[in-house]
Amino acid sequence: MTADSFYGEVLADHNLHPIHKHELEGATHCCKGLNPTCGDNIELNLDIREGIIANGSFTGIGCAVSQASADIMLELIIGKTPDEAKHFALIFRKMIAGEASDDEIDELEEAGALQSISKMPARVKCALLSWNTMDKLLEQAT
Amino acid sequence: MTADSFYGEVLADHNLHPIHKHELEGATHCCKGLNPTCGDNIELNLDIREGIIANGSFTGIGCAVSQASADIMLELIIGKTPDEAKHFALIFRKMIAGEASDDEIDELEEAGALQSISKMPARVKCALLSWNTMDKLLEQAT
Amino acid sequence: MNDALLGKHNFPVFENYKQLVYLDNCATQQKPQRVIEAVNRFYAEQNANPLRGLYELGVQATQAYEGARESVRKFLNAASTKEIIFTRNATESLNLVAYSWGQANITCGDEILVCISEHHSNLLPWQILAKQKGASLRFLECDKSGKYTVQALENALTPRTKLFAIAQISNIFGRLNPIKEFADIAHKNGTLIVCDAAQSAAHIPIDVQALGVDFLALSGHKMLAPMGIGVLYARQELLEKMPPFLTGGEMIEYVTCEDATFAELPHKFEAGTVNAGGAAGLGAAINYIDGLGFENIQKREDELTALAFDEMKKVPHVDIIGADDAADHHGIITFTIEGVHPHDIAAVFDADGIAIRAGHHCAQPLHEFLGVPASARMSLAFYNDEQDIQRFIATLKTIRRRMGYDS
Amino acid sequence: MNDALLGKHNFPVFENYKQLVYLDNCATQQKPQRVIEAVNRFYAEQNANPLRGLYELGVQATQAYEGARESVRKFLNAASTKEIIFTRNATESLNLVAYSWGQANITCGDEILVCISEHHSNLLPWQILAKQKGASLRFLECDKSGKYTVQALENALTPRTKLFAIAQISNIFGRLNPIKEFADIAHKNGTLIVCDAAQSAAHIPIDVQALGVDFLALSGHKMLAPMGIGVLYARQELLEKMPPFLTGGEMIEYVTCEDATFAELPHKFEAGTVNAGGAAGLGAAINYIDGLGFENIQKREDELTALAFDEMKKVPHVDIIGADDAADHHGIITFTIEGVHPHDIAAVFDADGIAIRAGHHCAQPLHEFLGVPASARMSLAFYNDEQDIQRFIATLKTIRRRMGYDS
Ligand SMILES: Cc1ncc(COP(=O)(O)O)c(C=O)c1O
Ligand SMILES: Cc1ncc(COP(=O)(O)O)c(C=O)c1O
Repeated sequence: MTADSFYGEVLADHNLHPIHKHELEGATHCCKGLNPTCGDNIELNLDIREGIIANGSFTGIGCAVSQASADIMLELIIGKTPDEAKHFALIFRKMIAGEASDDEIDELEEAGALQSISKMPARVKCALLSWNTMDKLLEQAT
Repeated sequence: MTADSFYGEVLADHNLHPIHKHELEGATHCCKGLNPTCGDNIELNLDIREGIIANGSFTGIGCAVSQASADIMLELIIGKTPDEAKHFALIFRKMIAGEASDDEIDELEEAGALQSISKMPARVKCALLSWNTMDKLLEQAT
Repeated sequence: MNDALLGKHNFPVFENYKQLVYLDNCATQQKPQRVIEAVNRFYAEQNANPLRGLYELGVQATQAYEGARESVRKFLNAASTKEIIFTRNATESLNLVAYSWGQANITCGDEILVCISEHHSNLLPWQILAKQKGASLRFLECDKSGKYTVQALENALTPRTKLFAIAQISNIFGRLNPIKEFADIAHKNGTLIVCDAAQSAAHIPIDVQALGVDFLALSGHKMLAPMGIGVLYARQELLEKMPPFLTGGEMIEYVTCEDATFAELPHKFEAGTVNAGGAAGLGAAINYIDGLGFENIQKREDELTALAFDEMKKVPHVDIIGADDAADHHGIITFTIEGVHPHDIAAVFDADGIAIRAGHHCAQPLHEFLGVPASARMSLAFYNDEQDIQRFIATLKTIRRRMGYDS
Repeated sequence: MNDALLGKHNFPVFENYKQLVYLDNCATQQKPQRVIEAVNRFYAEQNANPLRGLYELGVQATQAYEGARESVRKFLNAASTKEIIFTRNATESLNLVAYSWGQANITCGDEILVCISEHHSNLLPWQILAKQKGASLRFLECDKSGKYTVQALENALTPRTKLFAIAQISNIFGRLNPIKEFADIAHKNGTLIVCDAAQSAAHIPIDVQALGVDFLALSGHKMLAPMGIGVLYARQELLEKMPPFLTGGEMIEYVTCEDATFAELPHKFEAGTVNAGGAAGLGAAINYIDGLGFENIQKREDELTALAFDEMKKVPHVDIIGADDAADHHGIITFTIEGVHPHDIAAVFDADGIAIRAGHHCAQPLHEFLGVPASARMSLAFYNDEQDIQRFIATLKTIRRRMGYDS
């Protein structure tokens, strides 16, 4: 990884080497999301059991921002409850809107690396794609 | 008639007191003309016998320019042959286009009073309505 | 009110023609320097194809365009920018409704009710739609003053009446129709109402929610903005169900060889590259109007209308079409002069440097209904002044004499 | 050539953004000062509703508008100004043909042939028309270089093929299609040809009579002019027979409550108040292009294209879509970078002040056909320069590394 990484190392790394980009055997829930204007699409799989997001994965195509955002999101929510996941989604949106406090951004752990997207309005949709898809999934799940 | 007559006295006079605006018993030819953009319309009647325009009249509604132009035209062509009438129409068009010589304008007699219309592009159609209608009529007649 | 916005000095055309008396504001309004500059600024600082660009200039172009949409939304008090479709002019807005909503909702035997005083743009699309669908076009008639009554409307509505087309302000009478009241009556009958606001938008505040209209059309060029930009407001619920009108770039979600899905509102109805420069101009025009405030615009226009109206009534052989009260004219006074064709009236005014309009004003059926082949019309805006009216009246008094009459 | 017209200093946007490298000229072009001024001049000196006014300003507005029409006629070498219809953009021009000509001429079982590389604006109107009429939409396929062969066209045409839709220059490949040859083949088959000149009009001279096209569409904003003004050329004989598209003011002859007759060409197809300011801008744009001369525009654009093309070919992991010869690209180079999504490519370019485009460029079926989900595109104009290309190449070389790849 070189120092002039355009989106920052965290994002570049999650884009090139995603941890959660694969099919998910035994997923309890699945939801598709798409970004019509840029053609990005994502399929989000979650394995929710006993009130916990036990496991998760995504597939699909998209730009570095949407891919890394999905991967980082899964990293954050796996092991959490749906309500906690929704809480993160809320803070994430605030951050992208440039309205989150530093403490809140800290809560997001690696997802905080996407903070700079708030300065790229054209890319906001890319960053939000996986989060929107998760919200849709959790709404259907509960 | 006051001195500041807008279109000139000849035109105002032919508009207010047309000589040839009436029905024509025994007309051999009749033709309608209309000016869609301004709604002016005219019905031209000619009595052509033995190669001479023996008599003529018009009816219809329109602005002073179209009414006077029709009346003056009839004044000019009655007693002439269709070919002479066509010749006048040609010169009249040249005059309105600002391209007629003084001699030519002289030939038009009173119709020369419409010369100033060449400076009112929006009114050219009004001035030409009766002449166009006559051309159409003569074309059908021969 | 921002006094600096009043007056002709803000309008370059009046700097260039110091003697011009422009009284054809119904046809198109003049443009203040600020509007002209807003368009310039778009092309000098923000020009890119909006809604596409992944680069800075494209983002700015999008902001300029969508910012203008938000200005229009506020101007009309629409619930959402999804309800604001940019078109070329009011005519296209009305055609969009006829093609998209009309084709899908009007069937054989249905009725479309149109006011007899409608502009051709709020008549022909319905006439053609009715013919294509085997529906019938019916007309609501007004009295000599241009007034439509509740009674007449209630009588005219039938269970088959699907749409009622009415101008908020007629371009001949200048009368303000009671849109809210009529919308309620129409809705009680299950009839949608399409309101042509082309002549009202520059003169009175519009609140689409309070009016309760289903569709509303306006033209930017009649409210200080450049030509080539207009607006269709429609309730979101209706727009969601309507098929697209024009198709092509920008209004799609996915396209395959066989099929296409369409973009979300409002983009579904905006095919091809948008007129972002025009929209920026419309945004600036709205800003200008906001800066003046409608109370002030109305006050000034009402004063000028009253002045003109009272003086015109004193001129012999002049007949005013419509209401007998200046307050019902909203800056629009249509008239005839006995024995003088309207084209000649306009020509004499022109010779004196005064621009008015003559003809049928795109309302032939109304002229037929009134039994008047053509008419002359003076129409004013807030930037006109007392002197304009005085010069108008001065010329008006001379016309019959200059046409050869003795008085 | 008028050398003073070349170069960025004529374009205010480059004065305001000195570091901007604008390589999204396919999407929209920048506007020279002269064009911006022509629009200003219209609003400051000629603003009135054209085609109506019986007063001096109205006559001037009409002259400005009709003068622009004559400029377009000459620009395209059309036989008559009756064949030049002003629209909003190329998309509307094509929709006009689909609605007016299409509804009247396409029937069940007919075929419409469309090139697989068409922009959505020259595809969707036909797709929808075909569906409505029970006609079938067929596709002409090209090879990897974007080339369509005579053989393929001849094979694709059937006795039922009523219309063939093709871009003169594809906005992905940049390749110039042999319109004249194809028009001859189509006509021999009794098929009409509609040519999308949106991408060619700014770059090569067009002679509609020599090409023998039946319909041709273009957008002003892609050839130096403002947004909101486009052109449809169509042969007079076809236009005469076509029913109107949009209806309303300005396009009628007589209107009664029951019926209407329509104005003469070209007005029959221009409903409502026209965009005379936009037309004046388009006239000035044509004047600007004439001042430069197409030979000079082409020479310069070809040089820049060749420079970019040759340098791009040397950059590892970069794949150019389309022909292998720079001369076939006409300033349009669409490409992908292995492992980097086009949106990220555009974002990195943007960070370096370079505007390019990424996505499907309104040609999803082509992307599917090529098996490429999305692509990046640089497109240039005569006002670009060598330095723009060098900066483009310099950034291009860094992209993979900046996205985290080792090379
Ligand atoms: C080939 C082609 N056709 C049509 C269009 C549509 O042009 P507009 O959006 O100006 O209508 C474009 C531009 O986007 C294009 O590149
Ligand atoms: C009442 C009314 N409706 C509609 C229109 C049409 O407006 P436009 O020509 O801008 O589409 C006009 C203006 O001419 C009008 O006065």
